[in-house]
Amino acid sequence: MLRIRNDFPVLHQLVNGHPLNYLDSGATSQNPISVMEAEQEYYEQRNAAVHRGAHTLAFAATEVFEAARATVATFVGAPENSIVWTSNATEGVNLVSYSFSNASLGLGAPASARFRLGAGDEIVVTEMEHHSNLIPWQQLALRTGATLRFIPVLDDGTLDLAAAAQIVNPRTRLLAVTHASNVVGTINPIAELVQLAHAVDALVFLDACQSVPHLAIDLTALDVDFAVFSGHKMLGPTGIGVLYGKAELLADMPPFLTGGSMITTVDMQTAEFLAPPQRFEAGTQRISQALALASAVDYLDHTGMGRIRAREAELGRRLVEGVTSIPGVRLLGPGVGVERIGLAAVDVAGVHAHDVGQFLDEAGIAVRVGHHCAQPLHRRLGVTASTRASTYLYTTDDEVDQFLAVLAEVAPFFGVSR
Amino acid sequence: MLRIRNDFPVLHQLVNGHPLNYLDSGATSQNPISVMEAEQEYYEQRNAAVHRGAHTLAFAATEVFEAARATVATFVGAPENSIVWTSNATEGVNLVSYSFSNASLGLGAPASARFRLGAGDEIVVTEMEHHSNLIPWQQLALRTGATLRFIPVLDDGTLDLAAAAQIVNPRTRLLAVTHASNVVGTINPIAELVQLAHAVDALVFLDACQSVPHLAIDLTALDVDFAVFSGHKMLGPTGIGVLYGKAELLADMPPFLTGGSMITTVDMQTAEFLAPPQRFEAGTQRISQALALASAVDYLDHTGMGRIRAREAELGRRLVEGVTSIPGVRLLGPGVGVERIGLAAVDVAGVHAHDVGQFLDEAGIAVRVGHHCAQPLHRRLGVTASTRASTYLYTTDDEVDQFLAVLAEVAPFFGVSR
Amino acid sequence: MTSSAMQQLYQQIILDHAKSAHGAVPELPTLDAGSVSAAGLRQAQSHQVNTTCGDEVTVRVGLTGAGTDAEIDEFAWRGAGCSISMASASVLNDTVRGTSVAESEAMLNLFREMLRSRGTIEPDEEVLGDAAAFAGVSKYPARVKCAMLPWVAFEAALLQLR
Amino acid sequence: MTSSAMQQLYQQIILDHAKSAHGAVPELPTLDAGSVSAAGLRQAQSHQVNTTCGDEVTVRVGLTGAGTDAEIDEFAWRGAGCSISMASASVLNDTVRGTSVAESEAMLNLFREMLRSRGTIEPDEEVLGDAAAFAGVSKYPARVKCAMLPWVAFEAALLQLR
Ligand SMILES: Cc1ncc(COP(=O)(O)O)c(C=O)c1O
Ligand SMILES: Cc1ncc(COP(=O)(O)O)c(C=O)c1O
Repeated sequence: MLRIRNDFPVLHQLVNGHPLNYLDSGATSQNPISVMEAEQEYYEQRNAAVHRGAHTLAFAATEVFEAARATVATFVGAPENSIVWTSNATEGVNLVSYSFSNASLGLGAPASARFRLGAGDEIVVTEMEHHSNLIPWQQLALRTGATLRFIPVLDDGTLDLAAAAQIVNPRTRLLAVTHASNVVGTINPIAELVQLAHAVDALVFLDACQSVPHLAIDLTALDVDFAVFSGHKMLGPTGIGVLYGKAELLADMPPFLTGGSMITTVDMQTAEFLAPPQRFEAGTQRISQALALASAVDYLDHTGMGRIRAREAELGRRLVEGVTSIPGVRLLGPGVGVERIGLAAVDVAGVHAHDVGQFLDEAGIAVRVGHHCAQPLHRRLGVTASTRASTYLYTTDDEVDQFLAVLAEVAPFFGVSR
Repeated sequence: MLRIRNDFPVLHQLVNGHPLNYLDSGATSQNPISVMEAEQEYYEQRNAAVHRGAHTLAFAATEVFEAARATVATFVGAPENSIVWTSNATEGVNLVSYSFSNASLGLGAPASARFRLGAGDEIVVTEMEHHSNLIPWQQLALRTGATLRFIPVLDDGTLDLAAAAQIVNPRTRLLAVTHASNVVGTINPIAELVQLAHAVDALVFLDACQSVPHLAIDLTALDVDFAVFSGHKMLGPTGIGVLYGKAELLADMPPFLTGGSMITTVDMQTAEFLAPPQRFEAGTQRISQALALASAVDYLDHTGMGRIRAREAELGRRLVEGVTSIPGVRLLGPGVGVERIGLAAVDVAGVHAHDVGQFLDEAGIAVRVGHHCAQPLHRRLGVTASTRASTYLYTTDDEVDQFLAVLAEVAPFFGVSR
Repeated sequence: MTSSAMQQLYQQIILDHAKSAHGAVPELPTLDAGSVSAAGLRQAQSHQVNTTCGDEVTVRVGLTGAGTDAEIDEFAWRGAGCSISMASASVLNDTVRGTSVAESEAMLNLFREMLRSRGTIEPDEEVLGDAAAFAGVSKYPARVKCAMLPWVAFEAALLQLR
Repeated sequence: MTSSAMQQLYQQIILDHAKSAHGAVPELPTLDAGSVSAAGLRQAQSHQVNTTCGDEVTVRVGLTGAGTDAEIDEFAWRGAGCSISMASASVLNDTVRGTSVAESEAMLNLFREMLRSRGTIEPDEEVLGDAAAFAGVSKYPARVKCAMLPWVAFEAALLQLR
């Protein structure tokens, strides 16, 4: 643990006179030195445009850029040509949403017709989605005339699977669902949902933002059709994300962003496009960010995703046991005994989340307060905002314990007695 | 000059046994140490999610992120709320193209109706555009039924302004044009084109990729409606670009990418969106890249854009005089006497550009060969590919001279006699 | 643990206002432009959101008379948010209800100045009343927005009645 | 300046082939699947592009007979590109025209192996003929694609006739 913590310089600072207790890795994680060095090394040694240049530097840059793709692909059990770089997970969702719109307009090769949506077609999401895996589908429905339906959340914060079996039906074209919730921390039964969707020939779009950083994932085995995740949540830099798509699907999809480096032949009126993944990577790419993400993946691999998952389950348990034993603190989502990633969101009765966060911050504890980009889920659970502590491989037991101790002081300070 | 070169570690390496002579800054520029340090400092000190967190680190990150926007805005003479972060210039073009599509579908606030396009409307581009400022407009035309027209290029590689005055007409809704050409190196008469377009109430979209890094730019004074440029061409990192849009236009435009951090209220079926620029910045942003770009801007500012422009004009002259005096070498675009940015693209009679590039690379000279993402312009000038040398503030006279000397050996080596 | 900094930020006056907020109403239906109340007051209303945390406040004002001499004879607000923003709305109610537009704008400027001072302005309690309790907020730049939220809504509502 | 490395890459044989390319034709209109030539040959054609530099080659083959014994009795190509890719197409013409599918595929494998060897495979000139001149290319990984381009097109065309 000490070894790990030494790799993260940002953790060694004082905030308001207290050692930083960073419990906001669910929002964004910290970078180890090796990741920063990978990026700097690139700019010091071989920075050049990729897939465009023929000189020595450009060739070297292209090689490491594609090697980074291979590293990330292997990490999630995917073939290289199924990995598309994006700026963040959000852009990956939009990519598929807009590509389907374009197909619906009749753009792309004839094979793109399979992605056409229109009145009568249904897109299914869940009530626990992050806005990034919800609004792009709302917009796709608006653009195409398809209907958006959703799988409701039960009182305990888990998906209503009985309802899901009714809601997914032969009109369903796509089911978009998160792997692990960024609010209630639970891991959804993806295999079961994939079976439901594939039984009616619907595609499955997985939001893997909170799973890829924390669990060992094999996207091929999961058999989802698409998945997205973000580099900045898995020890990587900002500005890079990944869209996974089954190669045979990507091959038939019309492009989303268009411009340089994704074409074969262009004249003034028309353009022909490259095969995936280049078809979806317009303009100069996030080269140094891709290398840095590959370096982050190496770090995770080296630490061991099995070990990370076990460690985080332990931290999650400690959090849940702790918060549920504080009077007046309500845990969102299922309690002790249900496996979760290392995060917990709570409501402190009578104290607004922003005030809770301020109180914790004063003690050097960084947590997220608000709706965590999941307004519908908060509404469903009867709160407008919550306070979320989220851990990662560098989080210590002591940090969790300090959080719990300070959280227990919140209600007394704000004069809430129960 | 020595001081400047010492700031760029990448320049101090051997390629094929020769000191690297990097003449490919038109594709991507190199980063000074200060830019790399700005990024590393962020990850070591205050990495956190912006516009989402309330804790100390998150607030500090948000402050530096918005300060970076202000720095870049000032650099191009624009108000802060007119600056939207993108991944690269290409994405900025697509942002406007898709936002207009969405407006054409009736999405967005009622005020977005002013951006609706349909049959009978015309979009005008030029024959010298980079694919990134061409294909997104082709696609917009395809999506909306509008017609794409173009201003032709004359034999000398400049725009046919007489034709432009005919082509821009009351049906024109948008004129997309590059400020400086990445192939022929000329600076287009933007003021004149803006006048033409605004006289018929058409919007002007400026591709400033090759101008913002090399000239002092005041977008407000230029009076263009939109502009894009890329960080990696102006001493910044990959993965960050800028869209400028007049604030009153952005305010009326529907969003492009949707998801987290760009909304006010979300329920399962609908979402309401924030004001610009946040409306157009979905998901976790390129935070460290924005800071690094601001640091690059500081470097440019400190060096002085006037000085850079003068220096590059000098290098451009040296290049043009040099290449035009080599037998069998044809310069694309206007010759000596016409102001240009510091680049020159040439055709060596009888030798394919790829072979020219290889020959130069063997001597440590990095140039770009191919169509430079401008197939229509190359076709117009009667070549399929060319060899481009492009300079920046760190380029020396000696480097230009070495390039010229080796270029002169190309035809003899390949046995082309004239 | 509960440092004196926390106690300076969350002064008892603030916690009290947050707990029993003055002038808060459960509903404020949207208002058409140019509305006039049954009592003949010229009314306007503004809704403001703090996008970082989702806090929101709607403020309604009703004026008698015109210009900067007009009197604020109606004031009501509703909102959801942290104790700073809710207390600030309550204090705003106490501060501006019954004053003239000119007086209330003067108060708003004083309040804003104090909050932006990063702790350098010592508030005059004589002038600011309970609003002086927000001086501690100025040392927390991230919370200045919270305290300003209702005042910004108030300012925007007044602007509509210019 | 013109190092020996350059001379190894651009061997005279390559420059000569590039200058007077064998088997090149000015036009190759697209071919329908299952085309048969006037002379009764089963024809196929493939167009390949090197996306880094824009080089392109189209290769057409016509076979007599079936299976791997079938003979390559028609061979034609057109293209635009660097001297490596153009010379390679010319050498391909000389190498496979008139051979059996099995023989040509064996050559293709040898050629590919040599190019991928990063300079470690010493080519057998007896077997490879002029194609051996491309051994120098294997030390330039960025150019391997250029040399392979026509061969890949050839391979793809044959595949259609399986
Ligand atoms: C004139 C011009 N426009 C657009 C672009 C595209 O920039 P980017 O690839 O960074 O999006 C470039 C550079 O490649 C360019 O030179
Ligand atoms: C479950 C989930 N989905 C999507 C996202 C969006 O990721 P990004 O903002 O990196 O695009 C996040 C994180 O904010 C998340 O936690």
